[in-house]
Amino acid sequence: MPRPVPLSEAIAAHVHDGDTVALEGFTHLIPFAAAHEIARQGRRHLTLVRMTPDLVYDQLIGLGVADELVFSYGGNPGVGSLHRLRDAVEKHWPHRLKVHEHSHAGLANAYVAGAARLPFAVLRGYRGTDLEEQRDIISRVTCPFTGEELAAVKAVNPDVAVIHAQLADRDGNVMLWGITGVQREAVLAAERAIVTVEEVVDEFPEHTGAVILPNWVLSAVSVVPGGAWPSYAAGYSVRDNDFYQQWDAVSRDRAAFLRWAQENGLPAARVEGVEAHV
Amino acid sequence: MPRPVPLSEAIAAHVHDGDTVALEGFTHLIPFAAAHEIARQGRRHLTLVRMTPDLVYDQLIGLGVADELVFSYGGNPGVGSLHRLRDAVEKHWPHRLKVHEHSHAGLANAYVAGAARLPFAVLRGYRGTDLEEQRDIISRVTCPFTGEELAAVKAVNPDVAVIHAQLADRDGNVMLWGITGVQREAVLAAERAIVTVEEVVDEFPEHTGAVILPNWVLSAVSVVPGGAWPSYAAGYSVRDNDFYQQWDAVSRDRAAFLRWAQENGLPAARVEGVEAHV
Amino acid sequence: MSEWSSADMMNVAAARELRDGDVCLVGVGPPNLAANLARRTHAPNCRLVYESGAIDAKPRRLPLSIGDDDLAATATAVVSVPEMFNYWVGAGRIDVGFLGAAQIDRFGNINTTVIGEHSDPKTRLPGAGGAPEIAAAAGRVIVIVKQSPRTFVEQVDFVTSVGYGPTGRERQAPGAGPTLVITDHGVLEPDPDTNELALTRLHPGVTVEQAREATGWPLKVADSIQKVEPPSEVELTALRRLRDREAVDA
Amino acid sequence: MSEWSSADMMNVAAARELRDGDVCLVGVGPPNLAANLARRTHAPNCRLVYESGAIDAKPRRLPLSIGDDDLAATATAVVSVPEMFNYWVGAGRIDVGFLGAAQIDRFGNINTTVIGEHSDPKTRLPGAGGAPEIAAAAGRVIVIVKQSPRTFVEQVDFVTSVGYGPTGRERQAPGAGPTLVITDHGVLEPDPDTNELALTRLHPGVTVEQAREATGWPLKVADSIQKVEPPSEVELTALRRLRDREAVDA
Repeated sequence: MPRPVPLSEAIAAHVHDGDTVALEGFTHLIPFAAAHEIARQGRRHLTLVRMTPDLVYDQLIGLGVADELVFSYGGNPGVGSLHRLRDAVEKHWPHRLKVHEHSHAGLANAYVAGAARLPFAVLRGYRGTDLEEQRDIISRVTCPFTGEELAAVKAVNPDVAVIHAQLADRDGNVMLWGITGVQREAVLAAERAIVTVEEVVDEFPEHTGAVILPNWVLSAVSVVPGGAWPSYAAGYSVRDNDFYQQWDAVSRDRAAFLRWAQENGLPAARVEGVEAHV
Repeated sequence: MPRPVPLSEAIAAHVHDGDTVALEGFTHLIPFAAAHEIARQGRRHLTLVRMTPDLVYDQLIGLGVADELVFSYGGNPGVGSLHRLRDAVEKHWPHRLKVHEHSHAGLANAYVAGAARLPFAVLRGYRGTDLEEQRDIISRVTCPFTGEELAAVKAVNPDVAVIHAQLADRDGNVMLWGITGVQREAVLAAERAIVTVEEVVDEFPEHTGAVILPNWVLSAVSVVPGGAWPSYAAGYSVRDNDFYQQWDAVSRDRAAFLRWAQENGLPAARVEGVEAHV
Repeated sequence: MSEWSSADMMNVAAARELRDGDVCLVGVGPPNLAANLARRTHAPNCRLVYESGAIDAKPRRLPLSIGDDDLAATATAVVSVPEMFNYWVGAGRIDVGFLGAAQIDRFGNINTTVIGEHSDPKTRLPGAGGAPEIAAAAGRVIVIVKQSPRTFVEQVDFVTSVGYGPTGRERQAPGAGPTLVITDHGVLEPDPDTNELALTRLHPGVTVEQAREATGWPLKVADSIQKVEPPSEVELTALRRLRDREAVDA
Repeated sequence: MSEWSSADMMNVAAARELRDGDVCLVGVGPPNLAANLARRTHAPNCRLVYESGAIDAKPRRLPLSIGDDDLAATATAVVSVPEMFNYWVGAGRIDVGFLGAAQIDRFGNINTTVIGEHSDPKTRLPGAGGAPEIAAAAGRVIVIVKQSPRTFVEQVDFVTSVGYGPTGRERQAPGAGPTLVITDHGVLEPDPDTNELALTRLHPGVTVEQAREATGWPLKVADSIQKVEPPSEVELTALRRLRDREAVDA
């Protein structure tokens, strides 16, 4: 039964070097503050899992936190590329990033299987695409009743899931609403789960479409108002679209990115190679 | 985009002899009024699907509406047997009832597969049970990644799903809350869907845990206040536990059951054999 | 001391097995009574999960069905039935599953489906419900069932839920299986080597001979039989209040 | 008449293809603009579904991402991402899916993954997102993409989403596939026999020769080419208001 702990304690206790870590939040409720704390604590060799890497993983990848990435759509929504992600894949800066990629349907179902502790999930999808060449994560199964061949994805079971939510109650139960993405599944698929919340309340309000996670499936809850900035928390903040647009220029340039990191107290794994890039 | 229609019209238009029909509602929101309308219109040779047949199917089976039953738990919750169901299976009165049976996990997943238009679903379950002997609906699949053998259930795709909900809005969208069971999946797995509601409102309230079904996945909405009696609609009524207890005596006795049917204007397929039973 | 029946003793003995903080999946009948009794006595923080979708239900009175509104209204979260079975039961998040039985054999295999042939049964029982997957996936399974030769049988007519398999060695499921069978006579536990159920505890006033006579196979008896403590006044008061469906503050 | 660009013409032409009442899955970029334009002009009752989970979203201004709060706040229902892909997209409930492309070949196969080798790409593109399953399951797929020899290629470097397969005969998916490819030059449609994309319509001011030059394979041209109507004042006004993100009453 987690009582709120400082974010630094939550990350120190539950995120270790080499872990597979899923920070989820589909455009909405992206746990940026927790991601920065992971970077600040100098974690290395993580396998990062996330449907939409978004700026949060562009930053972590640029800082050199990740060795591998599991994802399904790696763009800056409505703006363009994630240049740190591209630089890592195309030019191996700050180091080579191994990529495992799904479609949204595939990765969502990999979490679903993980949450159910099943080794795989079945879906209609992938047939005829080159994504099927990743046979360690995408395969086929035959329906035992109809003989139809369908896609199968390997379950994702992160060591740690990290999400941001609007509310915790005094018992440490957590509530989120609005676009809730795949957060329920990510938390239930993980061995450990950390949640940052906007605030703690005595009683949860009624919200159609809300997801409630009981305290006994959570490892730590931290109160971090604004912890989703520059993404947003419905009812608390709006998306900082300007930051998303301005990020393009920061991310494009290794030197500009390293300046941003330094200004934000985020240690970078590699600072050379700055002149050599795209 | 369905506008409310009288229940008699909805049933006449969408439930045909020989159909596979799922009336769902897990203890809560059981669509009794719609079931009685199906009986009143003299439908025959239905395959009835429902996780918990409850009184609603005990009545339909006793009236002779069903040839087959797909289910996972056939008791009168907290009271005892469903005697009309037992009489049909054990003594073939009013006629033989063919039974296909699942566990709750199995039938819930059969609906899940149906809602996703997948031919089957995978689950942890059934291993070593005699339920597996029903190979036309329960089988096994092997995980292509780990080699683990798991249970598979054939999808359920009813011709019609019928549910009761608290609210419709002016556009015919439907909202239900409280224990929502497998209703979302039943509606999405079916070719057609009929919903009875307590009332129509201008705007839906906020309810954590509510299910909303957009009008374009529904065939008909009918306003039937109290349409779940003797089960209940959270916020509108309480469960008539007395009726559930009194039903035991009615159901135990063919003559008493036929009297109940006559008093309620429900035509019975067979009225002889009354002395011969249990 | 108040009066109490052998059924009361059975329910009290079952309640005592719940530990504070356990996540417990509760079904209708005696399990419902036992779990709610535990929550009102020694295990106020045990977490009641109902297969209707209610997680951490805190019913103010004894629910009459597993779908009572009080369960949804007092639960921390209510989820759909598919989610309950896939993400909660099947995923192994249940510490304790209580099950009933119409027939049970010496290896804890349970029948709640039919007496006679499945295709043409003598007696049609309610069927599986959530039991097969609870039996497979719960951390430990506690069976609550009155003991009689009709119920404790040499061979079950139909295996609805697997205990330790036909010869006690076939269990492959993730949970530990039926670790306790609590009856109106006493408690049976699987032998650590063979998984055969043996009588390990006797309720007050019951003899080994009576337990043997109530069992349809030659019942093994543990070397040292524990005497079960009779229901306490606190337990009996709580039990009576539950039966009378008196409301309590949540 | 107001001024308009070839990109405006492309978006307007795409919007016109939505029918009133269509259930349309909307992605970022031109599809978002086209779908919202349709809803503000001839198809007020088309139903916008966003893969973030918003069903029947009625955005008051052009959403900047597919996860804008306005989508959730105005939607009839918001579902989880797994539910969106399993119960809505995969189940075939989408009438029209709009897709973009970094590369497209003559059989409508689409690459949005990499230029070069997947293991060591020259250019890393965003990846699949919802596209493969939309391409497979939507009733009809409309591709919106600017035409150039770099984009309209003899062979895509990576098949992210299947159109009609490598030789046009391999499509096995339930939906009809890419029935229209709408570009800044005109419209391409699959030949009913071979599924090879052929130019069937030209935007105002564009020649067949220009469309051929913008295509990396020998482009087939339909026997009779339709002339696309230029954007109307109504369409241009709605387009400008969307671009300026002016709010409208929902």
